[in-house]
Amino acid sequence: MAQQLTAKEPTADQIAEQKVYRQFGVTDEEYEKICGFMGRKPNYVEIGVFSVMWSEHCAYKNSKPLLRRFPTTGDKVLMGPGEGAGIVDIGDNQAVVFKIESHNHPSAVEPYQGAATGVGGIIRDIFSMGARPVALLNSLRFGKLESSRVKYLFEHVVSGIAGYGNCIGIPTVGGEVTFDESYEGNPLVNAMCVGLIDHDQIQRGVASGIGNPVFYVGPATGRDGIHGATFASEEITAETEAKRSAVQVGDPFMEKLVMEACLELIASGIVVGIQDMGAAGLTCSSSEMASKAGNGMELNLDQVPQREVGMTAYEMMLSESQERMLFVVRPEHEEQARAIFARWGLDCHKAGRVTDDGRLRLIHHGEVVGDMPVRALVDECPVYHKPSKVPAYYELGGELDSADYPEYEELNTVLEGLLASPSIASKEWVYSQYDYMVRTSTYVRPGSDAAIVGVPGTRKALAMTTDCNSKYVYLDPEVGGRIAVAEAARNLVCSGAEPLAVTDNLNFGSPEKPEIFWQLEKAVDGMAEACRFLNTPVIGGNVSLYNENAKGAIYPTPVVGMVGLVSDLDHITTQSFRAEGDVILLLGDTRAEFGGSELQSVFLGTTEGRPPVLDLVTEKRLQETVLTAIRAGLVESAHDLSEGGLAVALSESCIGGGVGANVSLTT
Amino acid sequence: MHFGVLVFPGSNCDIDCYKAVEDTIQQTVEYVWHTETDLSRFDAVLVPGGFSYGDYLRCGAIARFAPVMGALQEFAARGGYVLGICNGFQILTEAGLLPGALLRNQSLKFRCHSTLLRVENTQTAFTSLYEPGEEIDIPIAHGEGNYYCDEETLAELRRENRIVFRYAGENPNGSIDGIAGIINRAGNVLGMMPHPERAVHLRLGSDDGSRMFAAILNAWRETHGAAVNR
Amino acid sequence: MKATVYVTIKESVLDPQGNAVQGALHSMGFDEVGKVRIGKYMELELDTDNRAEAEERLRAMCEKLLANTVVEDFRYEIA
Amino acid sequence: MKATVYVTIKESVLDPQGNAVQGALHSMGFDEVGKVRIGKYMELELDTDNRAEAEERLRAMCEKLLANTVVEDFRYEIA
Repeated sequence: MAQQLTAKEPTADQIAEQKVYRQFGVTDEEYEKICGFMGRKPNYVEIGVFSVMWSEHCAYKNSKPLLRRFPTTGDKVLMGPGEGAGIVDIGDNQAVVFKIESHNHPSAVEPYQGAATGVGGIIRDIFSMGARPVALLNSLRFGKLESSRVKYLFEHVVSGIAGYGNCIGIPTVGGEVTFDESYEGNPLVNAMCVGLIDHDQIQRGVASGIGNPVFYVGPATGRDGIHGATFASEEITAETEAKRSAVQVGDPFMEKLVMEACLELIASGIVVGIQDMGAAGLTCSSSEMASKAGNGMELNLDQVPQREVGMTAYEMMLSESQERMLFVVRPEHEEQARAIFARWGLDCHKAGRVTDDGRLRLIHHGEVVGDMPVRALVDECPVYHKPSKVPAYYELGGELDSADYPEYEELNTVLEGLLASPSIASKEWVYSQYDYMVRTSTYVRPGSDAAIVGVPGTRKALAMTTDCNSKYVYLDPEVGGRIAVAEAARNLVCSGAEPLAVTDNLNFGSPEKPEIFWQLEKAVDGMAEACRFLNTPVIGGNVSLYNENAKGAIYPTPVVGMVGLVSDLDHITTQSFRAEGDVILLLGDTRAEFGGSELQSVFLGTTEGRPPVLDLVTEKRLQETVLTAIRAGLVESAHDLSEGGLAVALSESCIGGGVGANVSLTT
Repeated sequence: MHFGVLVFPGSNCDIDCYKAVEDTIQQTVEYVWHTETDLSRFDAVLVPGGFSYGDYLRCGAIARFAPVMGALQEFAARGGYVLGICNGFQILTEAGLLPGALLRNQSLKFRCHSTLLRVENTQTAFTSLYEPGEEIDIPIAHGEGNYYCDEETLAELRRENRIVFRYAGENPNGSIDGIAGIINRAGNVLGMMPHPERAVHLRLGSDDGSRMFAAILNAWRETHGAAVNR
Repeated sequence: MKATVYVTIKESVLDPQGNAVQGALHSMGFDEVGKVRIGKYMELELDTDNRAEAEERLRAMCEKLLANTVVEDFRYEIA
Repeated sequence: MKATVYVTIKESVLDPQGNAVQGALHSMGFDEVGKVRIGKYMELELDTDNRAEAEERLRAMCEKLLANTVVEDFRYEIA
């Protein structure tokens, strides 16, 4: 086998002696395992491919044991975790496809492109399943707005999301933005996409059919984002700052062409398998497609279009150039596929073929430069059971006695202070930069509890939201995890929808720290319990670890993306008060709970104590009551109480409806 | 009546225009690919919003050279109705079918929200079903909607009453004289930044836009002797 | 042969971007900055060695596509 | 004193706009056009006559605001 010898690439022996693999995040033990699977020392492109496939971002090696605790099945779940995105039945031979993914580290380095490519990537996951993307949401977290760096990141992340979503013509209808010191230097940019599909159009990313040709479609491959995958699961340090060339650039216009062409290809029925080249580009898509079909794949890198001269096999396999797809068709359908793409001004390149030897074989300049077992790449990454330890802040922190809190006399100034805090204040400045109306199906615009998008041709609609109060999760991960799921469900119910399923984005610090792994473990337990109880299974998601900055880990932020079904358009409800004389009802118990409250952080600058209590039994009954009342036509508006409690909720409902309210508090 | 909706690579609102024609006036409507060179079978052509060719270089700068644009020039010259919406308006100015140019919003930000428009001229094929000076609620969604023309052109537009819509409330983009939509001298080519196809149903927030599509149908029927639904 | 094209907004037309950049520079303490004008700068490789013809065709490119002569001025250099 | 700043996308970074303009020029019959790269071009009036200081502060302006040094290169001339 030829050794890929270029000046800068070390040989297999040099990789072993100088432990070059460590730069790629591969540990000594993992390197030994790789040599075992390979039966020899891996060369540069092979260790590069392994390092990406065995990264946290692709293999979830630290979080996989925990992800198994989520309920992922249900009578409506047509596709659970493992494919491009999960799929849930909504009746009449239709289904909803949705997923959330993070682009945190690239956005900290280059906010516009980091956020834009985050949107581009999640859209590809949806249409690679054969679904028509119908809505986008995003969940953003930044440091304190007073810092000019935060202002810069915030402004450019928002314009990156707007730039990409508006150009590709998918409405950005909802999400959330919060500001907290803990995200200083490590912003969170989670992008969610929702699509619609008919049952018979559902695709899978599989390379089946021995000998079938494998096609590459999309722009040429460049050196952008190389090691993007491992870069995403590494901490942001002064050293990663130097990896700035690793930023990918998005082209929403190209993605619109690739999306329309792929949907046309899928509708033609000739696609055997299709998958988008996301993190780790060609490497991840080729090995996963081969693995899911139990086959191998041979790639001829000479057929891969290159944007730059003299690219090595290593660079082409790890490049994260955007807007690229890999698909498999039977040989007799090759011309038909080419014609579809040509109509959209794209040409597709036959980059390889499906093989039966279970190997990922790479050919470059006519020679085999890489030969790896697919099963080892995709299924044999070691799984780590990290130690978990209760952090000191949790042991010391206990129930707060409300007597310890100063009595606030001037309630108006308190309310104004809360309404002015960036996390609570109106986000119109943000969402008015998003085209939330294109496709003329947006029935509830951003700014309410959940966004609602109609299902064309029916009286049904989809309600969607993203939620997570990371202060609660910090103070008690299990309770906080439960609250995140319950609150997302409440937002959908208040909009007239029945919650269907969850996609989650687990944004946590370094799992190497036992206290952080404890947060991850407990949060997953809490979320899993709430998902089971509220019958909203987890159908997919994303894990982003190593979110740390100079001061340590960010708050544990398990963002919950949830979609619900509005069975009839008349059930659509918003949070705004409607008519004078309407009666306001408050459901649920009010307790003196200040732990992790906005009042605490805005006025006292602390986050301590325990989060509010959540009893899942009463929560489920509360949600069922509200939904039943809405469906019976009794409810004019409904709003759930979250950050800022009753006072802020009442204010939001008044402001939204342009009316006032007389409220008497009988304690 | 037969409607054509042009589709450039990067057009997004072609679907919305198609649906609006079907929902509001139930006429036949057909997508027209950008390589088409014959529009003679159509009575009206909609140039939809979106980001044709990614809006690279300038909004509409590249779309203007698509093959279908030659056919559109002929179609307009023969008196066919042409409605350019948002990116469509930008393409019409780049192609010289309408005067002036659309520059970047003064706020330098993309803006998407409802706007109040005042109908300044109800004697056109597109606005005959509005009351003079009526204020209608039509949403906008653009980053380059700041209409500009030189003093001379502005005077001409005013003199010939060719300013069809002005922003009644706040001017969202800095357009000269609050201009939101203008019409050509012959009265058959209208360009506007707001999206009437997004205001055709109360569930979308307003249905003021549907009367534009009805007005086009009326105008066509009047010139073709068919019934008029006044 | 390499051509460089400069496209700038006409003096008579308000340049919001130029004003915004000036404001931002002032807020960063660069008070000596007066008027700022922002335009496009394009580098084109021309596969021809006939200088005169290149110049003529470059002018046509500018007038037809690269600049919107209603609101923009252009000039070009051929290296 | 007048300064001119040129900001261009780095060679290694994808320039979709340049590709689109090249394609458009080809479709208009200008086949001799090879690679097209599009950048920004800024004219700044500087109210100072200390050339060395102006040059230094101009560099700071470019690094801090005028260019996004992650994906763009810059150069400047002081007339």
